[in-house]
Amino acid sequence: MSTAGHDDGHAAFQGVPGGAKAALEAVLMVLDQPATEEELAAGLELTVEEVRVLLAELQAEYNGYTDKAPEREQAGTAGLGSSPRGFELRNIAGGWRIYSRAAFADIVGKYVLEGQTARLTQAALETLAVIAYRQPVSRARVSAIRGVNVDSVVRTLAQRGLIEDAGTDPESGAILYRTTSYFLERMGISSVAGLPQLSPHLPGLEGIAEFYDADTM
Amino acid sequence: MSTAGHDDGHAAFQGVPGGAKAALEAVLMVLDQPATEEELAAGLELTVEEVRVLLAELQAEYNGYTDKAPEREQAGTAGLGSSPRGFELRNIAGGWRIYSRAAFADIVGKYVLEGQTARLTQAALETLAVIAYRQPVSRARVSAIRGVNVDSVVRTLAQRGLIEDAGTDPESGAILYRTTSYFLERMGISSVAGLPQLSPHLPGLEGIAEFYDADTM
Amino acid sequence: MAETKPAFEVRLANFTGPFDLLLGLIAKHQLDITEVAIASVTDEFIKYIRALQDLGEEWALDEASEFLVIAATLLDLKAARLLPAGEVESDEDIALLEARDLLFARLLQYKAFKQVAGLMGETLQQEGRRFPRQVALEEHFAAMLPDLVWKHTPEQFAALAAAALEPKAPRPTEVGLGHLHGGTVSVKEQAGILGRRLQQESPLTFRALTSDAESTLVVVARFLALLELYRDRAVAFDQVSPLADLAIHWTAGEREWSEENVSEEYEEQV
Repeated sequence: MSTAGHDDGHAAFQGVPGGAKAALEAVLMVLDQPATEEELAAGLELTVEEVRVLLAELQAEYNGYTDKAPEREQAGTAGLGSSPRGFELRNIAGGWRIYSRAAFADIVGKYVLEGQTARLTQAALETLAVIAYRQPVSRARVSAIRGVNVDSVVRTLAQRGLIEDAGTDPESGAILYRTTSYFLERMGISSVAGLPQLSPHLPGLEGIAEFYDADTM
Repeated sequence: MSTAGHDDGHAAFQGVPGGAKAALEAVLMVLDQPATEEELAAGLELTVEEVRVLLAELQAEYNGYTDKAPEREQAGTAGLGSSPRGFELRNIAGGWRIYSRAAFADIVGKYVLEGQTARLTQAALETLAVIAYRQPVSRARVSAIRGVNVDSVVRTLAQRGLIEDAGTDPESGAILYRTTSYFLERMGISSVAGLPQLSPHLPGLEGIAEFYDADTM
Repeated sequence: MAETKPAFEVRLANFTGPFDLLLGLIAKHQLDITEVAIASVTDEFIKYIRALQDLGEEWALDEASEFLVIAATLLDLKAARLLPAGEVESDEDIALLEARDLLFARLLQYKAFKQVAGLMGETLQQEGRRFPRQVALEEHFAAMLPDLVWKHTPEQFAALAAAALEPKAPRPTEVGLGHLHGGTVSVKEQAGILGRRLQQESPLTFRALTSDAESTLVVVARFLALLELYRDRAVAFDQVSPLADLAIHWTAGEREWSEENVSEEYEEQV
């Protein structure tokens, strides 16, 4: 758990206080999008496994120690070491990135206008949900599920970077859409597999699939 | 020096672990532009003096404790509390901002430059073209014209010094962008008025794409 | 969500589509979606469509038509329920049962998406309380970026701008008909047949207008054709009561309408 252990053998950090962990932290400071463990490892000339351990350590530090190192617990009462920091390190959309802690949203929101996007309308949310669960999917199919034309909503979602073009359907030539990594970031999940299950919301599902497929208009 | 002391009387932090110091830290972590003590105090609803004390505490924490609280010194040998973090809090020309620690400049620099090209992507070029001919213009408008989210491309163009902030739209409050004198210099023209008139059938379009990689940054 | 509101007040603008409206009505009557008492929601559904049409132009035909399709299905189902039990023997009855199951399946599916959309909305809002660190590159790093390669003339740049600014023609919503094989039926052609027939004799019922249809496809094409005619204000619909036959009146003059009016999107054969 000692940071010093990571210093050995890596010329770039040798003798620099904080060592590999601090170096990783320094890199995290300049990211403008989530970085994968592989990217971080390559940049720092560490193994992916080493980076993973360091990331977990940083994440725990930022969240405040509560379990290990009893002597820290004592020191912690004075502030550092036990109470969480104002920011957190999260693994989202396949990469790691620093975020301000949600508890301070109201205060941070006074300073940061960017990224504070307007709420999506019900129509936009439903369209986004269908695309997220059925991707890649054409507008026609989304329309069929929602029962209304979705052209303008799809355009808005694309402009907001939540969905993108995913090529065309070989059969119909229709443009297919999928969600973006920005969507994953906004949802706080690392992949679409992290979306809540759709099936519990489908009671009496037996037989629906055949109707569904018959229903591509 | 205890963080808990800052909790009292400030509704926004009450009961939030880390209190006022963590709130300040949250703001500093996502601030793009350096903020003055007065600006920080106003948003956090603290006095300037309180903010100053907290800033000093944070700065000391980031730099690693070496002087006070002997029990931390002991704990510090295990890593946290004594060794400096990978970032530092700096006051430059009256404004505070968190930077990556100078000691790691080589590693961070290498990471930042990795994969950077001297060329603009097609997406960046098109966005620049729209801004040049529609300036001053908001990102939302450019997004609507291009049909995709342009946030990260706009950041790249600004970083490259090709576009800049041109104030806010009085109606929507959105940031407007315009091209810079560096852009004019690269274009070899003396003013925006020197840009050629738009005509849909200008020759030369065919060949332009091959200068630029289609891949995105 | 509408389901949780004690006093259910319908404001059409609140509904994002026909399924949403149906779900709202079902919730209002506290019905189990799988055993919808068709009769109790059909009339209301029709009523809302009327109100919706009264709202005028803001509803595009393709939206209204989806409402109409569902209304027609509901009406058929309601009619079927009036049949004495146990008499589901004919092909028509079986088709009705299939239509019902299809409608329920689509409704259930929509309901599931509506629910997860609600969850997604909550997640997006919660996640919106975290702000990513996204700061400009520190100056000394920005200065290290390789010099920009700039290879094009102002003319080339202008051409690029022209292309980027050119309004992109919205690709029409494709109607996936790849799964439909068999004979081709043209909506335009059917519109012409209906137009000529209605100009000779009006009103005619939909039943009469489709009595000679040799296949379901032709019935569908004529239904679509009627919607087209309706949009062009060439016909009006009249129904004495929700269960009565649908009467179609010709309202355009003799030469005011021709099948050429039928929009491009139907030119391709159904």
